[in-house]
Amino acid sequence: MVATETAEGRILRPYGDTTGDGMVQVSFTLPMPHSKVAEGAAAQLANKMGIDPALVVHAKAMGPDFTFFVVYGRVNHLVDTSKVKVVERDYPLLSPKDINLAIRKGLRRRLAVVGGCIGTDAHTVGIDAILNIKGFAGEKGLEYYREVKVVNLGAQVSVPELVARARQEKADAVLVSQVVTQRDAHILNTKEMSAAFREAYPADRRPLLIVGGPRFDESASADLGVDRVFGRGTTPADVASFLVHRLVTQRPGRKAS
Amino acid sequence: MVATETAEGRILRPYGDTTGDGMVQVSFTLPMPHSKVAEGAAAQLANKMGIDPALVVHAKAMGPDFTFFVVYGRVNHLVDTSKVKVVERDYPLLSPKDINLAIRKGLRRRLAVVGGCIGTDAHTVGIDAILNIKGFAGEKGLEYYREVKVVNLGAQVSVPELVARARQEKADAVLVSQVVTQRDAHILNTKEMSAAFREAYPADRRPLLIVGGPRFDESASADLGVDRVFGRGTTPADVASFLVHRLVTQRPGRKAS
Amino acid sequence: MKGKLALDPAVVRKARSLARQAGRPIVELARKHTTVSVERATLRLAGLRGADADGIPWVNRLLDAVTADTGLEHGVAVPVWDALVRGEADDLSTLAQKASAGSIRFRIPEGRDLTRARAAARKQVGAGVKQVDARARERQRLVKRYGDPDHKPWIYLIVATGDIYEDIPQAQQAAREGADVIAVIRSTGQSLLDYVPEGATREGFAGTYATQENFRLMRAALDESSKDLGRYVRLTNYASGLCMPEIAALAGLERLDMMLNDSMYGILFRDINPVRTFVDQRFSRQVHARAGIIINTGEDNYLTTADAVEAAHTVTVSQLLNEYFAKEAGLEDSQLGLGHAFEIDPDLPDSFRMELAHAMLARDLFPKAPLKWMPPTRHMSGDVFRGYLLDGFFNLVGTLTGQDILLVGMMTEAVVTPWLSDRDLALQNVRYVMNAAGRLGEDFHPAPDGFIAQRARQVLGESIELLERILAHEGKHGLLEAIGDGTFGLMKRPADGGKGLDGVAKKAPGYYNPASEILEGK
Amino acid sequence: MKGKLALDPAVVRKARSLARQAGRPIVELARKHTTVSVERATLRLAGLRGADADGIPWVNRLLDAVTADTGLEHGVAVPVWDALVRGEADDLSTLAQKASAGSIRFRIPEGRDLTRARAAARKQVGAGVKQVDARARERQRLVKRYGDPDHKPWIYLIVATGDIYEDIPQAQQAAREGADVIAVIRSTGQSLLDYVPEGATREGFAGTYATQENFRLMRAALDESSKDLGRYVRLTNYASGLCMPEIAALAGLERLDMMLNDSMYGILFRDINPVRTFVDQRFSRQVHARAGIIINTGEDNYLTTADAVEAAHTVTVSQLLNEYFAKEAGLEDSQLGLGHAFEIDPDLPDSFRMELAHAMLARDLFPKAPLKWMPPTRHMSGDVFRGYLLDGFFNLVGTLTGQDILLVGMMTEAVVTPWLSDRDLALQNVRYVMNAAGRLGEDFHPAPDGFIAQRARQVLGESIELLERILAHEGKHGLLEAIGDGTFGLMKRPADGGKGLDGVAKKAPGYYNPASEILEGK
Ligand code: B12
Ligand code: B12
Ligand SMILES: Cc1ncc(COP(=O)(O)O)c(C=O)c1O
Ligand SMILES: Cc1ncc(COP(=O)(O)O)c(C=O)c1O
Repeated sequence: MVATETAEGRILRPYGDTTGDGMVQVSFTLPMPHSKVAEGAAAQLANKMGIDPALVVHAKAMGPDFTFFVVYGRVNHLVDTSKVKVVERDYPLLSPKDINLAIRKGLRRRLAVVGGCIGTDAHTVGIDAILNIKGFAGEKGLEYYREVKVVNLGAQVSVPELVARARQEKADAVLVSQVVTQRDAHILNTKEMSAAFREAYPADRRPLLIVGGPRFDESASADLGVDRVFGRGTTPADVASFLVHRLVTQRPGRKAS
Repeated sequence: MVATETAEGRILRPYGDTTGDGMVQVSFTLPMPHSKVAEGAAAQLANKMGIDPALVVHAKAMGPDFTFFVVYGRVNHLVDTSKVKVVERDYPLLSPKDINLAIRKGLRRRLAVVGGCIGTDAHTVGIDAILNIKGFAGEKGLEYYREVKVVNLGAQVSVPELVARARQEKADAVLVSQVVTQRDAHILNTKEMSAAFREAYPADRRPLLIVGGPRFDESASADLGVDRVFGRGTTPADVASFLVHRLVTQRPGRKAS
Repeated sequence: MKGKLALDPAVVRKARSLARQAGRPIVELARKHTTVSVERATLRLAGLRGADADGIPWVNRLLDAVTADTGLEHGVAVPVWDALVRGEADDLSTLAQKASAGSIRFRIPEGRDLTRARAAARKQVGAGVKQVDARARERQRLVKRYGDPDHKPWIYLIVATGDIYEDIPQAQQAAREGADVIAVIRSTGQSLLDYVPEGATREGFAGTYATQENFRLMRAALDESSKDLGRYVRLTNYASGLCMPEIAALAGLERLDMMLNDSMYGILFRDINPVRTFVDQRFSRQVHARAGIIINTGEDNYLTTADAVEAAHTVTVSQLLNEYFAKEAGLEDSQLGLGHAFEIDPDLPDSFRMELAHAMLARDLFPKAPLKWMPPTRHMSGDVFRGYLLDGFFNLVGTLTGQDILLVGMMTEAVVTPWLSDRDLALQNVRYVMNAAGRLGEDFHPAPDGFIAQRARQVLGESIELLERILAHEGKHGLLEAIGDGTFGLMKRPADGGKGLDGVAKKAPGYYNPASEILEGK
Repeated sequence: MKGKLALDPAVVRKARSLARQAGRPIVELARKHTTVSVERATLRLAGLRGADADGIPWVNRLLDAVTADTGLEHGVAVPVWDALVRGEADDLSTLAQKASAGSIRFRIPEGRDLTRARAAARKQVGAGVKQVDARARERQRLVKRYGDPDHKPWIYLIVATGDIYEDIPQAQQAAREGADVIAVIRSTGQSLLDYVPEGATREGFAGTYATQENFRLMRAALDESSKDLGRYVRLTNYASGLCMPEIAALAGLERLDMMLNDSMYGILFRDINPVRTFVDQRFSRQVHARAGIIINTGEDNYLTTADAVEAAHTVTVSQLLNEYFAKEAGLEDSQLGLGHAFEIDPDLPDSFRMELAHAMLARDLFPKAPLKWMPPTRHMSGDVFRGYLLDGFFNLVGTLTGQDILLVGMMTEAVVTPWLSDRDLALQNVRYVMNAAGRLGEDFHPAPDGFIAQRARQVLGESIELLERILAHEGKHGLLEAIGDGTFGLMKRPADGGKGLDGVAKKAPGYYNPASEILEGK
């Protein structure tokens, strides 16, 4: 399995059954009736994706207007791992004990967190996995941390409602979940939410804004106007450790109110 | 399902669940351990294929050295059906009756066909489907045509053997099947075969060379040095009609020997 | 008919009577209350359609005006038809427009005025109910003409593009490929709207709005398909939410064939006020009963948040309660599409056999009900190949255990709302399993005391315990209190909390609703 | 042990005795002949290794020299060891080199020379057989140490890159993912080579050459894996072809665990001369028996060319013949990996239940044999999703009917030789089915006269008819004539046609082969 090792990374090709063969599988539908031309069109698309030769191994008419294709072939692109940008955890992963300790020592009060699903999204399993005692993947949720006060607003919370509750609870952080992504609902809702908080708070008092969901791009926080984005498979400890890191360890100048 | 209709063809995008959404599914393996970087690398490859945004929806470690990925996303290429090149049947499809008639009238003798699988390929089902009485897809094979004499040499025929038999039978056409494509075996064997026939015959007496198999590119005949390539789903009538078209209807100048 | 599990009839009887005891007080409660949606549904049956410039339906504008003057507790019928009889307007929509312009005062008449108002109301609402009856007869005619599917389970397929004009070709394509029932999923959030949107819509999120016009368009398209295919293709939508009664009325008027309608879904999964929900579901089910619509209950939802093995008995309890409430509202066994789902963690040893046990339990408990069998969702992942396999084994359970309605699973469950090709592949999967293994049931005989039979008995036993715990709650509505302290799906839903409580009123003496009167056959 | 189908023991006995009658004359024939490969295998057992500059193995060079002088009919042992005893060379390979340089004359000695030559030959060949014994004991030790799989069926997986150095990591990865048996598929065409290539190879087509060195490398790699995994991972290769006896010898010497070895595959599917094949398969199976190797027969191949429903009985007949020939050659029941496959057109109604019927028939006919259950291939298509589903149902039949060795199907069967990811997905498929439904067999009881039982009986009946047709052929070797006129798979294979006939000789009086002598325990 040798692949060009460079200082910064490696140059790779996809692997079918031999190093460097570059093989991939693709499937898609074209909005046209099945015919030889349609199969040619499928091959053309595969070619444009960089697959050459492209084998159209399956073509099935789906009614008079659509055809489904499966294509196999060798893609001629190279993967350069040195060019990959990922959001690696840039803070220490702490145990519940250390987290409670850090908050008690550093904040001298409980850390207040308000969370929920905004917009019309009713998928609470994700946010509950982070907030509720029950937790996720064997880890207890934030409610379990003595020094963290959790207010879980549940599903379909409106943004104004969320802001109001954040004020009332003097929230240090606001945790929002978005699971439905059709028509970029998750992006639009998140931007609306972050804008509302910037509206409602002076910059130095705005609670930390955290958004999560299975289909978020973790590198998009700036664009979304939030402080952090968490994706698939996040665990409560990831989140708790981040909270301590940003709200306690590298605490901004302001005094705890 | 409207799509830009132009005189020559249509401009289309793949269809997920909405016209123009351009959605496709891709899967492949990268020769690297599973990690956030690996998922980033998968997204990078998808981007290079023109998929943006690319959702890496599944990543599974396959041992320490490989990771399998499933990616969904919107591909930004357009399909232009006017640019599709396909080998459409450029000859009339005849009934067995007409075929026998045409040969008797036009050739005044039986048309001789020699066929087999060359090289180490032992997949005879395909060639048998074309040649044997049993046939394919409800159509009888060439043996069924009174005016066609079929010699089926079966599997793993060497090229010299094939040439010799072709001479001996005064073959009008030679039909070769290639099913195994690993390491381009089918291409190499076919080129060797066509070269040998050009060697052995004066140009004007060379039998018609036909090759077939599920993984051939039907537009590659020139490159392969054969007169026609038949792919997936060919039926005996396709082939018989082609033989009549080339050997009887538009018969080259030479007199029937 | 004795089921394969040979359940003890005494135990089954006990489970049913416990459900009856738990449900009866709730029915009493529902009888004593009305809601804004019940009253608006009455206006819709009376024929009031359309919306104002801001898209607020006239039924909402009119009801608001009425309640401002006379409150909700008397019902909308008497004040409205009193006004009409008084000649404030010559039809309902004019009245609605004038009323929302503030130019009408409503009152509760007495004596002969009251009698006249009631008579007028009953007449006009009765006409609406007759329309519902006509649509039901129409269904019978079409089913007779085009025929029912020649197989069980019926194949139930979802479309959810958000745009009714994309939904239609996809639904027709699905029907062509073998779907017997098409469900148009609603846009997220509609269930929390306290009004029903108007007109054809193209901008739903992860679903398409349920509107009378969308119902009409899709039903017409599927009538076309039924004609082409020589098989009556059924249409499903969702009643659940704050507008259950109204949507039920619209479904009846537009000849939908099935409606998602669960007695507790709104409470547990949408945090809608329990009293509101129980009142609304009762009225909506009375309308469904009249319209010959098959309801689909939502037990699958429990298993998306709770573990499918630990919580298996909550499904059974919910089925028993749904059955009781449904029959009380006048639905026949043949209209009870009780739900359950294939949601056990596939990595558990014997998970497939446990699924069989659960599916057979439902089958044997409700032999005459058209059970709705729902596919894996929470354990589906981005590995679409594995997902396609799981759906195949889900289909196998469906055929092996004689389910009636099979909601077709999609390999992209964890990724996107279904693509056209996902649906095509999914139907191919169902066809293979039904055709190749459809009659395997003949060869399938779990031992009387084997793993499967024991598991089924265990779940039934746990269901009885849960029902007993519910009845153990003091307070005159055991079930309400039970819901209040999180007996179901760990969600605490107090009777005085949740959305839509302000739309509930205790009926005043002399409350009158012609629709209820007719539907209850008085 | 009585099977689930409750077959009539008398009918089963009849089928077996017909197979015996058909096979016995063939064994007689095999006893009377030898082949170049049998003789070369003898030299390999005696320790002759390596090849000349052009890659022609020394066993071939030496045998050619010998036959040039004394012909094949006396066997190679006497002339060769006579030469050695005469001091023409001090070891076999020197002798081989000299011989191929033409500097040695071989003869058939007599009297004491003959006795000495025989004794020397028997001594040296015996040493080789002892090595085979040692490898067999080694296997027993390792199996004891690392243990056998804790489940049935054993999971059998193919690698086929053509390059032994790509095969190895893929095989180890497959083992890690749960494969119990690894098969390295051969390059196309090797079965028609009349010699065994030498050394490690990297250039096979759609498979990797079977060479002693490749055997050694892969077995060593899998010993490593067995150690890491604490589970003995078995290795399979192919004996079939013109070199059956030699490859069998190499497999024994390198501790392979299973070998594809069918009594008629070479004849029918590779057009190898029937006599050559029958002689070779008998010798090769005697070697396998000694080596404790499980043979895998090739009944699956019939169904790739013939229809799996119409030709189901040809599979059964072939299994009965393979059983007879195998036992005659000294193999135990526990070494009979009789083959069958899931190849019925999936679009046929009840296709899945027919597969069950066929699989149960094999199970009940051969209760003690480690049956090899093979996946769908000809009805696989480019629709890899459908393929993945079919493989899941194939796996289900495997567990439901108690198969012993399950050849894992690949979703890309119709597309490419398996990719690394195909194998990983395929194993996940098997794991799901075995874990989730592994014990479903308990609940599976086809009615005594139901569809499944009847289908099984029908196939058994047709098998008996076919065996009777075979015996009806006049000529003293009914089976040979039957093969000659196309009774099997419609392929006519006359006894005097086919490849490798020139490598067959009728044994002369005084023919001597120490290997056969030892293997037949004389
Ligand atoms: C369970 C479920 C439901 C349940 C939800 C119950 C509940 N109370 O949550 C019910 C049945 C109610 C439901 C309903 C619907 N659902 Co739903 N549902 C799912 C399902 C099966 C599983 C989701 C889940 O629970 N995952 C498990 C959790 C733990 O994972 P997670 O959410 O990703 O969370 C993790 C991370 O993302 C992260 N995270 C998530 N949020 C946050 C927040 C913060 C602050 C942080 C730090 C981290 C974090 O941490 C979590 C732990 O690692 C998915 C399909 C699937 N298999 O994924 C569909 C799915 C999400 N649903 C879908 C849809 C469309 C709907 C409906 C809109 C359908 C309809 N029209 O009726 C409805 C309406 C719901 C609504 N209004 O939003 C679609 C969404 C499509 C899309 N991408 O837009 C999916 C993908 C199914 C599909 N293919 O159609 N659904
Ligand atoms: C049946 C089969 C076998 C049988 C063959 C029996 C026989 N006598 O033919 C057996 C079991 C012997 C076999 C063996 C092997 N097989 Co095989 N086999 C298949 C299988 C399952 C089906 C092929 C088939 O019969 N198709 C049906 C026919 C009708 O279709 P067709 O060949 O495409 O022919 C049509 C058209 O292509 C066209 N056509 C074809 N030829 C010609 C010729 C002319 C002149 C014309 C006009 C038209 C034409 O017309 C036909 C009718 O429409 C495929 C997998 C699959 N499902 O496709 C693997 C497959 C072809 N085999 C494969 C392999 C690797 C092998 C082996 C080499 C494996 C091994 N190492 O042991 C061996 C060795 C065989 C050899 N030496 O070549 C691979 C090839 C991979 C690749 N692309 O290179 C495949 C794809 C399976 C896989 N995924 O590994 N195989
Ligand atoms: C009974 C029932 N009603 C309604 C819905 C739809 O949910 P929503 O309230 O988001 O429309 C579901 C979802 O599965 C359901 O099961
Ligand atoms: C018994 C047997 N031997 C050998 C082979 C391999 O074929 P080949 O002769 O091409 O190596 C097969 C293929 O399936 C087989 O079944």
